[in-house]
Amino acid sequence: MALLAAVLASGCGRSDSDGGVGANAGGGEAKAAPGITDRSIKLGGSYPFSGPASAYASIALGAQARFKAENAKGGVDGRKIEFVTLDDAYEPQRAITNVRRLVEQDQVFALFNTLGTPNNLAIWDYANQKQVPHVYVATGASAWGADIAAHPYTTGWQPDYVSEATAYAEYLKAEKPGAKVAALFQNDGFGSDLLTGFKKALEGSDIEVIAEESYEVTDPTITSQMRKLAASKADTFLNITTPKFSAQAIAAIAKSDWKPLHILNSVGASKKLVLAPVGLENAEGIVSMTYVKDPEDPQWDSDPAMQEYKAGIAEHEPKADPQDTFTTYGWTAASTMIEALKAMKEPTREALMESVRTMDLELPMLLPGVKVVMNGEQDTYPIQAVQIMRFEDGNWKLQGDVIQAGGVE
Amino acid sequence: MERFVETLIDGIATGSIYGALALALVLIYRSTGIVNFAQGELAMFSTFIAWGLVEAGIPLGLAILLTLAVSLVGGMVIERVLIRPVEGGQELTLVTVTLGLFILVNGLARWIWGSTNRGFPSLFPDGSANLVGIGVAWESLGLVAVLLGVVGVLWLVFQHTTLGLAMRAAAVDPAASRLVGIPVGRMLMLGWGFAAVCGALAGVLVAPRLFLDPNLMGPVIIYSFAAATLGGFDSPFGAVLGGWIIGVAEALAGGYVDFIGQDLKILVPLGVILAVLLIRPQGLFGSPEVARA
Amino acid sequence: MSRTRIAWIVLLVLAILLPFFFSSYRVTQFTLVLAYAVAALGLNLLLGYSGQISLGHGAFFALGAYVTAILVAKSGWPHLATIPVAAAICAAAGFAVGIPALRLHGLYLALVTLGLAVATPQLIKRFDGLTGGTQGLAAPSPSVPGFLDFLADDQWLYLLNLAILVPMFVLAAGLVRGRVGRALVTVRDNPIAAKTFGVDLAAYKTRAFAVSAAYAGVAGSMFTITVGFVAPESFGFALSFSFLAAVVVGGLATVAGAIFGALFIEFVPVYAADVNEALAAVIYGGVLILFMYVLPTGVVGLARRVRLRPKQEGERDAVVVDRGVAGGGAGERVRAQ
Amino acid sequence: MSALLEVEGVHAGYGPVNVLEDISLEVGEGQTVALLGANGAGKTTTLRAISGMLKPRGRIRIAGHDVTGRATERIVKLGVAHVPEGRGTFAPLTVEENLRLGAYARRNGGPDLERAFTLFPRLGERRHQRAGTLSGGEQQMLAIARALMLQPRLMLLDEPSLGLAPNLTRELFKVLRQVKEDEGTAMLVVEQNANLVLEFADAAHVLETGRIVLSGTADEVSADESMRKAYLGY
Repeated sequence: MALLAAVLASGCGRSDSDGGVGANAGGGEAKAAPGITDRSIKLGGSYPFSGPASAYASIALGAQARFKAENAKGGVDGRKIEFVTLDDAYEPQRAITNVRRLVEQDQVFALFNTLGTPNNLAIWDYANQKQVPHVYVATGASAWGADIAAHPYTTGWQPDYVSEATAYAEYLKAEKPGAKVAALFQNDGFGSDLLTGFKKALEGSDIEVIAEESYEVTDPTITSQMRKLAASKADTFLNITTPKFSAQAIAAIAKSDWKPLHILNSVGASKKLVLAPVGLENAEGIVSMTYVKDPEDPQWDSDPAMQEYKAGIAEHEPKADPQDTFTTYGWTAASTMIEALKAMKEPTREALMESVRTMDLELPMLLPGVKVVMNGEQDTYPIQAVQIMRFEDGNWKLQGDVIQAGGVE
Repeated sequence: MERFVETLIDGIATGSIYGALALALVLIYRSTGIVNFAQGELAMFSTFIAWGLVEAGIPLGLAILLTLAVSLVGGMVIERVLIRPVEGGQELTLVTVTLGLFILVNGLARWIWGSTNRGFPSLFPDGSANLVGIGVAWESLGLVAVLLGVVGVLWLVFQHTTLGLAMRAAAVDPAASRLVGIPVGRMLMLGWGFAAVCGALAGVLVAPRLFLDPNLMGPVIIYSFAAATLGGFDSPFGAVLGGWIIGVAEALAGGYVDFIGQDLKILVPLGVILAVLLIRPQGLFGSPEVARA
Repeated sequence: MSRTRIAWIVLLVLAILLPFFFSSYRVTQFTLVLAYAVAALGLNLLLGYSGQISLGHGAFFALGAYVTAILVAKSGWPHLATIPVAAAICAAAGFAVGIPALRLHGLYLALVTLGLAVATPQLIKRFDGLTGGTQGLAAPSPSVPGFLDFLADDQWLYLLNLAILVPMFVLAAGLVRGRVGRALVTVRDNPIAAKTFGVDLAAYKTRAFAVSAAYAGVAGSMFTITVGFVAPESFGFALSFSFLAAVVVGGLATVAGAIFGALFIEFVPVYAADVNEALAAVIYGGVLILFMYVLPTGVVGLARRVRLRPKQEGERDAVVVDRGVAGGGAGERVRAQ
Repeated sequence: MSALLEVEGVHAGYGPVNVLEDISLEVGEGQTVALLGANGAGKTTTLRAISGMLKPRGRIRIAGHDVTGRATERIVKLGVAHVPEGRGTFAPLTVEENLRLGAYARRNGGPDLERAFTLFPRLGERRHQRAGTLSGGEQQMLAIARALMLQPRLMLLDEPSLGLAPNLTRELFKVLRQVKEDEGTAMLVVEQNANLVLEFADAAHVLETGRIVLSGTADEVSADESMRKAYLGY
């Protein structure tokens, strides 16, 4: 008991308390923040390396390869980037312990590209209390715009699902007025964001959603959903699914008499992961959207950025598949991070946030015309421009111009 | 009416997927007395092997036969190496080992083949047969036919061969089995081997529809457990019928009862099982538990 | 004082001191361990003492977690006040599940309860008005009270959870040693004899289910207090399997085993990922299997075997536990003794 | 010519607990030997050691083969049928299936079900019934009938009369006597009912806390003063 009293009397007995993150950084002094020295920058990420969502692990590999490639060129202003990634199995509680560990033990300078909507919602309060940058989160949820005042350290990266949905709605208004839409959506934050965004963007038009069916990621098949949607006789099918279910849905349509205009969300639009397994002939005419260059599109074969990407993956993360669009995603997000780090005026977390929030640049792996733009404090969505594409003759073909989807405000 | 019949057929097609893996569960339960939570993952792993062989240019039929052979040996090796050390211990120790095996095999498949989605060629032709005016995919018909074939073979083996009788005995009472001269260890190995073969068959049959990734059987096995439970867990035919009942109940609920909807349709088979078990605690075709002195 | 009691007190003192010697993220992990330990204890009461199996305790855990989250986030209740509510609601739910469970045995009960675990995330999403659905629900953790302001957040949450855990363990220890515990063991080992001694089997079994579910519910509340955020993704059926693994790893029919089991399920996956990210699952699965070879009766089982070595009880113990588990159900493997 | 079963200096037990201390006994071809003793004396353990259910130290020979530590199923192949205490029938299997299993390790010929049904007509009436649904007496009959399916050279019988009504017990021993006479099957019988077994046995051993304290022909053992008091009750 005496020991106990002694420890309590001394206040906080542990030796490695907090590493000066909360209290010190809160002062906003210009002195160097944790995780950054003249020769190194430490970043942290939490990804599902195990468990059912582990297909997303390619994102971490893509990002890791990009950072290694940058280090091979000398790093950011002479600082080598170390990207520490931890496995959370897509469970929010593990994301929380991971992030605490990254911040407190590994003393990362910033959290980069932590993956998953629920996981990021679970950690964003902590990150913002500790004033640790929590940037370019790997989720398209619209939630990041909901409470910017309380979460100034959090930003998205990819076009949010509402922006994506808006692009599809605009496409339909232009190409198929009066369309009757049947929608299949995953029953989670991603699915409901996209579907709600889509319906909102259709308001006031003559297009309507006449049937909608949900599925769970734990469902073995979507046979019954597809049957019901086909029975609706809709002329347009909005397919809001993750790769495995995207493939099942395309296969189901190929086998049925129902031949609607098929709009497939970008998560499921990978030629390699989805279309090839079903058979490319069954994918003809599908419409989707993108904002990055497709590694399988021959038009980019001689593009220097694409060549650099493929060489970078082969050299630095040979286990990653360059054709996997998640790898491309990770690589491109990491490129954005590198630009943000380069633009920092001083090595502090505040300076990083400022650089992130005032960014306006084109990245070579993004489609021409798609820019990373942040308009200061009230903006949390860096990429909001997308381009519609259509699957023709065995390849995605970009359609029309880049659409500036306003996103949610 | 046509839509009703279609829904019914969908239900049977989906139920056959559940039934296929349920057969493997029933098989291992009958021949080793355990519930193998890793059965689905072993089936997934076998399917990846078949996929690898097909990718290597081996014709599908031969690739499947090779896979079944590899699975037989693999199942036996797993029993000998991983299960034998805890054989005869507490029931839950064994269950926990199969949970560990579940995690391990799934992780191994992700490590070897990654988590990406793959197409798997079908044994059956595309297109559908016309049954009383309604198109039924050849694939579904093929799956049903294979399932019934497997049920028949299992019935013959278990009920009408000495080997099958000895396997059942070894599962029921290992000590007494040894006393009549049954090499119990070998029977258990065979049980794992046969179940792995059955699972591999389920895997290659359902992969064309579900697409192949390490999560191939994760969602299926829950329904397969339900199917096996409904059928009585030691009856192969019960497992298949259980699969159909669940598939149809689910399809009807998802298709017709809007209040339940697609998200809660899983509760329907659960309700059916509960109702059946409350009336017949041993399932539809299970043997009643006989108290031992 | 008995040696066991001294051991428990030393353990408690160590547990109180623990947050002062570990970094904040470790303390957070230990805080989760406390929650898992209470859940594992609840499951062990059911499994180890009344011989009924449940693969659905994740559902009760989720229910408790959401009761706390909803009352805190939507009605502004103080966190601690929600715990009795969570316990009561989960006890009622457990009682309700316990009634049909009377008719089901072994394997069949396991699989029906598994269904409960599988349906949990969907049910959470369906009642999204209340639960926040797929977006989850934030219920910020309680902040450090003024008079304890020398504690950091994580230390405070840890000690708060410890303060919840201790009475739960004391209560459980009392339960299993007292009349109720003896009745439960009789129900497990020899239901027919129990009946002839006038033990009301049905009443004990359903009550065991209710108590066990209440423990899981309290554990869920502790989880919400710790994490401050609930989402359907936290309550998949893998959670129920983890609880089962925790019980077996810790040792069936033991009170102390729950703590070892909870440590195992929280830390082994994390360490496995440290060894090799890509092979984390392979390592975790392998360790779990190896653990069963080395300690088939769990950590506490080992401790007991060591203590009982000279006597014959060791043998007997194992046999009794063996029968208790399957509960005489259809899943039971009859082994000649 | 050595005896069919030779047990020499056997020690055995469960885990760290030793039950048998230096047991030696023999059973000749066609001979019936009784093992007597109080509960816990080690009678059942002796049978288990012989049939390989326990790993003993010492030496056990059957028909000249050293079987010490050999697996049970291989010992059974030598023609040893062990009817364990509590019968060890397969409750979920039918009577007929139980009997077929009895012949599993037989070296020649298929199962001779009709013979079993002649010896035990009750079993014939119930051949398609599950063993678990039989009465205690019927299950005991089944266990013995199943052991006979092996056409064993040596039967190990553990408390065959346990829990049987007196008339059933008599019927059972009648069958055993018939088997012994017709087929010359050797038997090692553990029995509480010493009177009954001594009438029928050729030789007997008395066990006390794991040791043999008295051996002799059945008549000698019956005549022993202390034995009479302790086990025969007169």
